[in-house]
Amino acid sequence: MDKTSVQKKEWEPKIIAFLCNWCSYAGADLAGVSRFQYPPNIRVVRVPCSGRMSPNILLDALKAGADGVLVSGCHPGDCHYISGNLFARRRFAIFKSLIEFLGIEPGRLNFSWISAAEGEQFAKVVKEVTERVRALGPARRLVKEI
Amino acid sequence: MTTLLPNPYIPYPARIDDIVVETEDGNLKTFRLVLEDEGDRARWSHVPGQFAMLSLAGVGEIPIGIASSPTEEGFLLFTVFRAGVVTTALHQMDIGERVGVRGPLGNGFPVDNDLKGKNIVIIAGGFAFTTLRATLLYMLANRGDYGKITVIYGARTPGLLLYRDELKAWAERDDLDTYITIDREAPGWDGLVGFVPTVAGQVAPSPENAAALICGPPIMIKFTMPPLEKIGWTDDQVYLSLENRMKCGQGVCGHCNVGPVYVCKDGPVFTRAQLQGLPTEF
Amino acid sequence: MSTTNSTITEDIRAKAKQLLSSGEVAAFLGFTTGTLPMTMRPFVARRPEDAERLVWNSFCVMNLANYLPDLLKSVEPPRGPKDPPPEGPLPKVGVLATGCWSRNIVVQIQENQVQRDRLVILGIGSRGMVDRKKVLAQVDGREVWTSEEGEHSLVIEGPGFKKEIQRWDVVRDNCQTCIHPNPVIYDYQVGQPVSPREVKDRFRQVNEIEAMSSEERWSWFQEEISSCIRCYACRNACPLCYCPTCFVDDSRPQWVGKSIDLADTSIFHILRAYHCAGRCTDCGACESACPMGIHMRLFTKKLEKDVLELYGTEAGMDPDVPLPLTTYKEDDPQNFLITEAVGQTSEAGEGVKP
Amino acid sequence: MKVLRLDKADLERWFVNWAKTREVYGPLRQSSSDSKSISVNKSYTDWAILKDGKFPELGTGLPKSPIKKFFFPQPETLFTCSKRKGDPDAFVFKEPENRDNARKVLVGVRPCDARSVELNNLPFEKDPYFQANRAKTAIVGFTCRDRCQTCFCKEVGGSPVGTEGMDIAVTQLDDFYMAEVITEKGEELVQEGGGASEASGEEISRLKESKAQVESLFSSMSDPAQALEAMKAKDLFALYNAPFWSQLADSCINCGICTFLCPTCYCFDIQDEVVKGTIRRIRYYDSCMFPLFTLQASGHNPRGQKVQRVRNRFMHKFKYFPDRFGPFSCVGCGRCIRECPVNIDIREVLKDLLAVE
Repeated sequence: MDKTSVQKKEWEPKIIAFLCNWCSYAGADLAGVSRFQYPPNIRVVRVPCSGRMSPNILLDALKAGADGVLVSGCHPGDCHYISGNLFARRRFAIFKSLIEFLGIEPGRLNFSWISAAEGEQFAKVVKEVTERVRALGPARRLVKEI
Repeated sequence: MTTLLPNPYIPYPARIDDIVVETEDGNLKTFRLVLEDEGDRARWSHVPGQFAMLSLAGVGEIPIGIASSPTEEGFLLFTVFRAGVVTTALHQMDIGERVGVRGPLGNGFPVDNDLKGKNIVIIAGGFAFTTLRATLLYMLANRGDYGKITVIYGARTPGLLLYRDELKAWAERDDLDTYITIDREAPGWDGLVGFVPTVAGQVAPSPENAAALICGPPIMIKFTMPPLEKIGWTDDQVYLSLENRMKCGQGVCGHCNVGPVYVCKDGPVFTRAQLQGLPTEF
Repeated sequence: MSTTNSTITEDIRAKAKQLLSSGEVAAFLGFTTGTLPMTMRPFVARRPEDAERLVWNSFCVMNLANYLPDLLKSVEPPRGPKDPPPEGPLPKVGVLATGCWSRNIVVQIQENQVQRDRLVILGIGSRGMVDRKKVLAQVDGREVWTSEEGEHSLVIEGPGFKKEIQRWDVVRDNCQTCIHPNPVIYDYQVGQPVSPREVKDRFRQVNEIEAMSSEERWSWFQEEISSCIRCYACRNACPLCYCPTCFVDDSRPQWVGKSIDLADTSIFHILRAYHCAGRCTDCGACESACPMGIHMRLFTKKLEKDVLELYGTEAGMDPDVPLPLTTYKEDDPQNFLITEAVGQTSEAGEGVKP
Repeated sequence: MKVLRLDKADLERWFVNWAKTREVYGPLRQSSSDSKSISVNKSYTDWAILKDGKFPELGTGLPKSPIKKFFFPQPETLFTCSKRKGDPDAFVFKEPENRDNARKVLVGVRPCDARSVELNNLPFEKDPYFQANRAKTAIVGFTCRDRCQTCFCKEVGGSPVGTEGMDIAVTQLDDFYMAEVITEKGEELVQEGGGASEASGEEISRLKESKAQVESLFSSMSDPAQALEAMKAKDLFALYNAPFWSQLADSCINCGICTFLCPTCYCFDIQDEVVKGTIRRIRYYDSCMFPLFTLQASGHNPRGQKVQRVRNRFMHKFKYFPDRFGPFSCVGCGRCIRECPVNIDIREVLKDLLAVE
């Protein structure tokens, strides 16, 4: 019991955030510039568009040991490529539902729309995701060990 | 392990000692490797035409022909074309970094038996010249063992020729006939122009007591044969080197089989006569 | 005794023979009897006399649509990779199609894998195919030496037993919950259309799993795939899987490890299923092909359910309705977003909420 | 050779005693679903640890998978190495320290599966991993009493009562068992198992009779020696260009079931895996059915067409392998026939090959 609680104290969730170049990445930037506090648990990967996010990449992050994943793009209607996020929305909805059906904890995989103006919202989402993942504990399922 | 068998899968650690960018497009580099362990260096012994597995821990292994002659001691040369995962990773490596070498594997050219005393014609196209370089150097080091040596080598452009300094030096030797050609006229090139098969037809090496060693793209080999056949060359005089996908290098894993033979173990060098007896799965 | 299946067999043979003799088709794709009971072999008739070998019964579990892209290529005049296609119409292929297979053909047409005008489709209303594994489970995995199919029953014989089984009891799960047994596109109808069955809850199995906790679902998933030998029969039996390079074969980057590590096998099955989202017709070929008895059909069934609930479409019902993941609506549901949970800030109003 | 007479209780005691120092495996029925709506799909036996002297389930038919995984595991870790900066041994492969060194006993191995180990030993003769696995694994075979539907062991040179590859061969005679102790490893097992009596002369003749009787069930199968000689004498190209290959390819879906479940298919691939700073080089099953098997980095594929791949599997088993090593690379277990989703039947292929002029 003691042992696990000690481990839990040491463990900090590692969250990979895939942010679209045009909105969410700029939103993260704004959060920084505006000094909105958010947990330091995310590692940002900038992607051209949320529509670029293939489930292969999301699973790869989980397999490599990420405790959580966040994908964020422009709000519907704001996509730099007109409809990238609208296609992505269908894919994410289906994919998230599928992997939760197969037993991945809800909360490991998170999606959001954050615009370039929503620095505060970005901080809020990162906080929320971090808390969710923290509550779940370290990722075990899908993590490859040898 | 509870067995005393030697492990044929273990690569010898080696350091990259030097890297030469061979071609203008940067897609071919020659890596000079030095085996780290003195015992490995002492044990190493190969025949021109053999290959080795270059092993990048964490990336994978690939079979590459050994470009250095056994007469060049203390190092091994591998000229590598950037094509797949491992070769790309290798191209990104620097001098001093560690790789693994597993080999030598395969049969090699019969330089010490069937080819001895013969007139030798080396025909190569593009970056398939590597093991033939090894062969040529070996023969030049043992010049008395062979008759006339003719080298016909071509590439698309002057910038795509391998070992350009050596080509110049060979051209100046009088115990060796070299014909270096490029596919199309290019500024600054005053040598031969024309495809390898055409040049081979013009040179018309005599089949008398001779053997031809041909390495190059399949299309070149296909068109080089008719002019040679026309002047009397037979299939058992022609040596080719195959390049199938390989994994184990021991003739077990099944990837490189051409009918009943394993390219990695029974080859890669075959006479054309031998290949006629096999399915064309190469 | 003449049964529905024997009548259909006669009709298929006659039609195939006619199509092949008249030269209307270059090849006809159907089934012939296998060397084991309850096992059928997909078969290509290329000469009129081959048509006599075509057979129809309750064991035609492989989806013939799976063979179409390759078969169509094989009947084209040979040409090099850079040569232009020959002038004039290309040879046609005849094929049998039940409800789900015809829907897969529709998907293939939508995805430009086959051309409708190169197919002559013989439509058959499916009475449901029998699951060999269910039959074997009824006799504790003993061997079945012979099987005889009647109209509504099967008589099987093996070491020390002879047993009559009600056909419907051993019909595959996907067929038992199928509501589209009749082909959606065809050129000729063989046999009578099947009257649509009343299916109480086609997603019963999915619902049962959804009711479990996340933990339980994970152990169920792991238990299912733990016997996977990564033979890829599920993928290769699937008419949707035609990528020139499958994601499992990608090496740059390599998405999935190649041996039987459970994490890798999980990712393989998740992605294989996901790739079928909005395209799968629940034909059950993957599960029928699986030598290890994995219920991978349930993974795709879940997708079918979600797509129907979220976007209101079913795969391959209509060539003019785009596949759900190739299109979108402005007001698609998005309650899966975490932003829905934390609330939106002021200016983000445009995102239409469900 | 020592022959023992055993009761079932003796065998069970053997299993218990062996389990004290070894892992004892046998065919067991796989777990089944207890769900209401999800049907039972795993009504087969497969290799599992026999706990508490549990008796292996040996009905007619074979366990789902062959025993090759005990000798040629899926995957085998060849080497590991670190990629830590500053480690002088970084990127130097070493044989793994945590190898599975447990000794194993496989109980209830049928003659075809036992023979497969001998056949695989031909290509793997100098393979340190295969040999190490073989050294730590003992085979307690059970001879057949019935003929499975898809069995053709005798046609390819095996026997339903053969003992090739076994350390101990057990034969059931009505209500008791006879054990032939074949190798030193087998003798060691008998010592550890304890308490079995030597068979009487009468019992030994009953064993012989029983074996002869079983063998007679298989008398309709053609003569293996003749088939082998015939195949070796045949012209490679006549076989290679036979017309039936394209018909087989028409049905084949090019999955890996036949090769992965085949006891004598041994093709493999080697790959490096990197997980959290550790590199391991593994060897795992590959199949000549897959297009990737022969694909070169240049994009050229010597066996790019399905028909070439289908042909390769059978030509390897019936022509290439015998020409190189002697016997067919097939034990006639019939797994590929039973499991093939499109009913490609290797017996038909062999017949077709033998009919090629």
